[in-house]
Amino acid sequence: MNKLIDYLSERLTIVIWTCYGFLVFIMAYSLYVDKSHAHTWVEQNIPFFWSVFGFAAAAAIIVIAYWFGHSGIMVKEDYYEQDSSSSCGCSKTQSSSEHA
Amino acid sequence: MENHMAILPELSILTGVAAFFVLSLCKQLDFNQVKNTAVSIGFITFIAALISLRDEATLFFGSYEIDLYSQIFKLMICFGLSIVLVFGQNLKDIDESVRPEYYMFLFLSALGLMMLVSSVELIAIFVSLELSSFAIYLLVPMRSDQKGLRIQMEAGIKYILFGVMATGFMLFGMSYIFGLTGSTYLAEIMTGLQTAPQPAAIFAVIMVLAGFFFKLAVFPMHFWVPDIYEGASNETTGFIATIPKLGAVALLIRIMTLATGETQFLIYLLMVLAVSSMFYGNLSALVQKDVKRMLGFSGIAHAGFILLGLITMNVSGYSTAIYYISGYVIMNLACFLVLCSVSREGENLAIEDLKGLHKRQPVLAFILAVGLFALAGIPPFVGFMGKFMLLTLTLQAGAMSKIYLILIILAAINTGIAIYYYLSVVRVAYTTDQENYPDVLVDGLTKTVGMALVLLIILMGALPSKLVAIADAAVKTIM
Amino acid sequence: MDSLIINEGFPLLSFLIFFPLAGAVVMLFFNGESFARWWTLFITTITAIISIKLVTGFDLSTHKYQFAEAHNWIPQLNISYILGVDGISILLVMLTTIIMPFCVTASWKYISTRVAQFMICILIMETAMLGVFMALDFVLFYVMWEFMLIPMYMLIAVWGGPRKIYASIKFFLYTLVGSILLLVAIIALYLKNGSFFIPDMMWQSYSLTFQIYVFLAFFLAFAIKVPMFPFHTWLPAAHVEAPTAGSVILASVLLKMGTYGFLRFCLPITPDATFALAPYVLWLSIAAILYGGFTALAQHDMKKLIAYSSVGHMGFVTLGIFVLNMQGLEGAIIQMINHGVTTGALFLCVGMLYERTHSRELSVAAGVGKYMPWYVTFLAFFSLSSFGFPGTNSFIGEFLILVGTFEANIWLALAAIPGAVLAAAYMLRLLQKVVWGGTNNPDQSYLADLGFREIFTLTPFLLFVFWIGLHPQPFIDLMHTSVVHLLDQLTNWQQQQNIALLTLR
Amino acid sequence: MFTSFIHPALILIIGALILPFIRGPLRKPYLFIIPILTFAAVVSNSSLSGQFGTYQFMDWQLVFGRIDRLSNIFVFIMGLMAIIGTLYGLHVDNAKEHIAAWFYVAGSLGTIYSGDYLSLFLFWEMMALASTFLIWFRRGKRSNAAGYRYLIIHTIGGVILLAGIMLRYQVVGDIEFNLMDVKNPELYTWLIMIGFGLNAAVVPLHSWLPDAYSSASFNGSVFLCAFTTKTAVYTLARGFAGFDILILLGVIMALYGVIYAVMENDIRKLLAWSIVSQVGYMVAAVGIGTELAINGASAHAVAHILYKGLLFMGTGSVLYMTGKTKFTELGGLYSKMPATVIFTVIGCLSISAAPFFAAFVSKSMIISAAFETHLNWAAWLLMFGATGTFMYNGLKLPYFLFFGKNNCSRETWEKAADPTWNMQMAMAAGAFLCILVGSVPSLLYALLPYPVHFHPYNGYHIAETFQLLGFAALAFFFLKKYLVPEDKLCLDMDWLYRRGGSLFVWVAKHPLQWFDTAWGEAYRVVGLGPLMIISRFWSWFDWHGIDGVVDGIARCVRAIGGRVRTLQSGQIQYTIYYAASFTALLLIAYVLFQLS
Repeated sequence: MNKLIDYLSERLTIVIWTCYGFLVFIMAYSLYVDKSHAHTWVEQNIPFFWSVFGFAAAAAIIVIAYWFGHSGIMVKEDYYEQDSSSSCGCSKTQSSSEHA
Repeated sequence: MENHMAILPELSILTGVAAFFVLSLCKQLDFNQVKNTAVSIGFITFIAALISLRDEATLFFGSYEIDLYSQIFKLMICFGLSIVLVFGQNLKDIDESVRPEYYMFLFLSALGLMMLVSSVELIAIFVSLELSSFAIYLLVPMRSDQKGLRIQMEAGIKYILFGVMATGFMLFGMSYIFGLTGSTYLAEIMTGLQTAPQPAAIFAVIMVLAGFFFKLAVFPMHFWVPDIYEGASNETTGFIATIPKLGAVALLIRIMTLATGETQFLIYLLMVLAVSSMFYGNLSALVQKDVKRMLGFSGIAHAGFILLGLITMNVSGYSTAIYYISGYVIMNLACFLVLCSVSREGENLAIEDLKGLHKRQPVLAFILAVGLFALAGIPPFVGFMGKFMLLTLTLQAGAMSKIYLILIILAAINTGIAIYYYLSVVRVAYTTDQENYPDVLVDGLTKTVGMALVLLIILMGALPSKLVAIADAAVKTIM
Repeated sequence: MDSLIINEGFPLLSFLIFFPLAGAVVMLFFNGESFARWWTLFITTITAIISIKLVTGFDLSTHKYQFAEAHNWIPQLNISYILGVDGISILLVMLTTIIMPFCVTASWKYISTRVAQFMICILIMETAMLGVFMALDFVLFYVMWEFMLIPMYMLIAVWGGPRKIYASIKFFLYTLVGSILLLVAIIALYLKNGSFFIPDMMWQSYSLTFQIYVFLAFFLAFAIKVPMFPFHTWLPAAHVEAPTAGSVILASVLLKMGTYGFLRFCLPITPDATFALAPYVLWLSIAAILYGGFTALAQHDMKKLIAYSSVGHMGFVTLGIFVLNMQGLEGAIIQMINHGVTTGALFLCVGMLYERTHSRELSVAAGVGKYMPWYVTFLAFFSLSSFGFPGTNSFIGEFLILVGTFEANIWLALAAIPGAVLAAAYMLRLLQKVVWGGTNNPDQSYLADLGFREIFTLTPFLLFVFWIGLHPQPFIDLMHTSVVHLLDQLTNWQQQQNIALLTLR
Repeated sequence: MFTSFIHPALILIIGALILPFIRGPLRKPYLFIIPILTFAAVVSNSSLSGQFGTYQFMDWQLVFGRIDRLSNIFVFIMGLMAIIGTLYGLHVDNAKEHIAAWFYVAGSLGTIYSGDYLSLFLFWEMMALASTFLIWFRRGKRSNAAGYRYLIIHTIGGVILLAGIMLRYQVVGDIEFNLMDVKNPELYTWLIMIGFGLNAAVVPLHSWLPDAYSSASFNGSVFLCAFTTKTAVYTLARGFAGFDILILLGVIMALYGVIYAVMENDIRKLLAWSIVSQVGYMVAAVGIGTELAINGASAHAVAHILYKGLLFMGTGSVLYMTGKTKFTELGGLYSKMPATVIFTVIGCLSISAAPFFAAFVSKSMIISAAFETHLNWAAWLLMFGATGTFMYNGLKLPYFLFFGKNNCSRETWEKAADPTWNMQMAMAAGAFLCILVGSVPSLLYALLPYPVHFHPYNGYHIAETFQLLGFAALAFFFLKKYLVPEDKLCLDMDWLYRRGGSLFVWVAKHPLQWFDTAWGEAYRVVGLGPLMIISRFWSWFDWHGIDGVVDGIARCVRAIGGRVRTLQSGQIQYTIYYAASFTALLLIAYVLFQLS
């Protein structure tokens, strides 16, 4: 399996283009599949709806998460470590209460 | 003839007195013999008292009544006396040269008390009372002067002064009574006082009572107690603290029976006295260092309890008072037995001196603990039963009126206060381990007597009904 | 007297009371150390075994006092020697007799000095405690009630910890002063109806004010014994200083006397006062529950922690008693037993650790779990039971009590619930600390795990923890009839009062 | 096949109690046989239906075995998971861990089978406690603390639940556990719902979950991820189906979990967050409450247990082999642990609802249930979440963990390898089941509580999914530099500031941080910080306040004694003075007495 992965990673461009091809194929296919199972108007009448939705949603999530994270949460990552070591619930309060 | 056998105990003790008078005359003496004679005479008298317990007679022109009442008290007096003799046998603090005299006066005073409980005529009462008192006045200064402070002298003087004052009160009262009723016989006085003009009659009774309050150490006639207890030698204190109080109670009851008619004020007075003695005694006992002083104050408090019995002014109340005083005597004897044995040269004991007693002499520690817990009124000892009955009967006599309720609540609170100082002595005796204190050596006789006392304390506490019944019968004979 | 079922033949109760005393007397004369141990163990075990006959012979169908004995004692004051057990007292009697042998085994090594005297005290304690639970004459009750102070005082003052003097005297004074007014109340009751026979005093029509006074007198005495907030401060002192056996006896039996007193005297003798004052007592119990929880959480001395937890648990008991309904009362009685078993066991655990580390500090005990697996296993179970973990005994008790409380007053119940959380908090804190500890555990490697004797001591407690926890029915059956009777009486009484009021209008 | 009811929890408990005495070579077979037996019991029970194991407890009727289709499917999957989990931890020699795990499983089985609140509560608490031990067994300060917090929270939850139960008992008068009247809820309904919801990690009661699961031992978390939340889902489905507040909560959970999972750096925390989000789907489904929705919830629970277990096993193996759980300390491991990679990737595909993998057949049920009840907003948001799920779980996790940049330190790299045989077998089993369920949904649907008329495999659905996933992937590869940890953090911040959004950031930052940490904080300090302070105050008050008064009284009495003693000066003149004055008083009193 390692070999397979290495083999692919050597021919990265080809892999990428195949993927693009696949996506295009899917979009094309989605035009012709019967939409009887679709629930809502947008699905039926907007072409490539799910592609757009997927891309948009993913992008949105990444972006949201991104500024969300960098608006301080990421910084907070090691805050947890410090925090859970310092205000380590019981053991801290106990130790202090023993000195009390 | 057989009715002269009725005064067998008096006679035997009188012979004792005589014997020691003789002994005091001869030069070199074997003090062991003196001791043994004393102890044996004590026991003989006790047996004599036992024998003549059921006798009844009236002697000396009706001024001397031998009945259950008097005999009970005599029995107790002899009992107490012999106990004192046992634990005080090697009079540590009495100069050897005066020991015969010491014993003589001891017996003399006991004799006086015995006569006291039998006398039913004012003069007789007065004479016998003084007989016992003067003997004691002499006993107090007989203590050998160790520290050179002559505290025993001071004590003796004080005792005499106070005693004389008390006697003064009493005589005053007696003269009133004679003036009111024209008789010195209690029986006639009882009838006479009913018709007597009221304030005077009560006043007279109170005056006479005051004389005996002094003996019983009731507030405010108690001031002599701590100093005398401290000043006199341990054995003497053991005697003073117990036996005269028997006589005092006996007479107090006799006098109370005289008080008839409008007695409300008398009762209120007794209430005040009772409560104040309790509080005074207990509170000041809280802070004592010297064991004897402490016991003295506690004695004041107990006197207050006995007054509760008098307040009821009925048979069961009086009989309970008797029960209580006998219990008190026994408890106190137990404590003094321990004190006398623990103090080596008969010096006064501070509470600290009892440290680690449980190691140095377990038996004594046990006796002391029981005695103190009993005094504190913890069941199942006699102290509790006595207190309990007194409280019950008092409230009963007062028909649960508010003032009586308050009275017994105060009394009950006092038991709470008292606990503390008794407990602190037990604590010292039991919980501290003092290595540097030497062991205490006690002879077997004292130990056995002590254990006997403990047994008595427990039995009287657990099964009081018989005793109370007898006391009832006794009291009935004089009312 | 018709409320007694006189027991002809062998006087079982008297035997149970006086057999230990006799054993103590024997030890006055033979007081070799090992003899004292074995002898006391023997005596207590015999007592326990014989006491089982009480349960087997117990008639579940009647509320009357069974195995009763009645003799005159002091006819002058109409005081008599009357014993008897009913559904309320039998469980406590059994608790006492069964716990005592384990107190002896628990102090086997712990007590090394003055063993004989210690054992004498233990035996006298047993006599007094049994006497309190069996006495049906008020004087007898009071005698036993007070008498118990002496040996307990000795236990603390002689074999206690560093501050034993303070603790013991405090214990003695506090309880004695508390019960003084009880004595007065007893006398007053006697004068009202001419006998000290307890059942005769019940359900008499005393005036309300009189009842209130009597109730307050009772309350002071019993609340101090329970101990109810704010009369509880003698408890931590005494518990901390007492030797293990002393703590166990204190926690398991002595505290129950207070609640037993409430059940036996306050409710039947002064019903009106009970109805009038119950709300205050209830809120006092709530206060006790929360207060005990908080203070326990702050302790770092294990014994003190458990002592305060008892304040909380006993708060539950009083809560259950004074909601005055079936679940409440049964829960309260069950909870008395539970507390006896669980807290007793916890004190044993602490004692066993103390024998090894000679400290009760939580920090010193930190992280023994690694070296004493058996020990922490037991400790864990008892802690769980202590904060009422489902499946253990305390859960049944607290659950019943809470159900009862809900019926009485929802707010009360809601106020009581945080107590449960607090209980969990401090018990888990204890457990977590002892089992795992923090990073800075002291070196515990020198510790030896429990020996056979200790396991033998703890196992029965565990047995009861789960027995009551999983199948409480037999215990409830024992008490049921009496509780029902008590409640019926109460309700009848209330109705009568209402009728009386109506007629007055 | 026996026809009598055997409580599987009983088997586990007894097994756990015997376990310590089975040592040496017997240990492993024994470990394996007990879960098998349990599962067998479950299967045999599934042939029954009705109420079994009823027991009269005081005046309550306890039902230990309430068997119907809803309970069946849950116990079924739980039993299965017990086998896989035990297999996974088979080589762990510490008996305590297995005991705890088994008690935990027993607790959840018991909860699901119980038909009354009392026994439910009993097993509920058992579950909470046992799981705490699973956390504690990882040892170390952090785990102790986490476990302690975990237990405190669950105790509180339990107390709330108990309160609700009692309240309900007061009102309704029985303790049967059935569907509540969710249309007009009472106070007790809310209390019980909160009690259940806390275990289901309903936002905002969720913070215990990532906190605890990321600190559990490597096989502990495999158990943890399966049972607590799903049991809670069952209880909700049983008691609160159609309680519409749950829809909102569910959706919030789904999205909230996604956002945090995407940001997360700790792989097991990432999975923990994804539990929150996935359970969100089920809660939402329960809230919708139609037959399809309940089916969806159950199906998704099954699927979720399978792939989440698988994922935790994968990450667990990484943790077990390398001791690391951070992307920033791992990466590029595919060459070192190929088997793990394969299994984990299968798990990833399953969770991201790729066709022929587990979630594909279950998640879609929930979403279409939402559409069919015209809750389009919910449906869209859930779809949105689904994309996110694929984002972090289908792409981020495998990419940064196994491929992508290699951040391994040298010893990490050397330690990294495929784990022991039993762990691999367990993962293989999990992977197999994931694919099986995904490819042959009828097997799963057959178990569902209600008859199923739902066919996931139709052209449109497949196309839809492929588009979704494909373009999400596209977006991922375009924007993945925004997902890479570390790197140009500061610079980007500067960039943001330069865009003058600093104010906005400031505003956003504080509430957001607060929002994330507040609950966690709240839990951390619950019963500890303030509680300890209050406690210390009270114990101080106890000694100085109350006790001070008591001792004060005693001292005061003693002081009075000291005063009184001074009367006894021993000087006779004073004495006479006192006595005389007292007598005078008496006389006056007497006179007054006479006058009055």
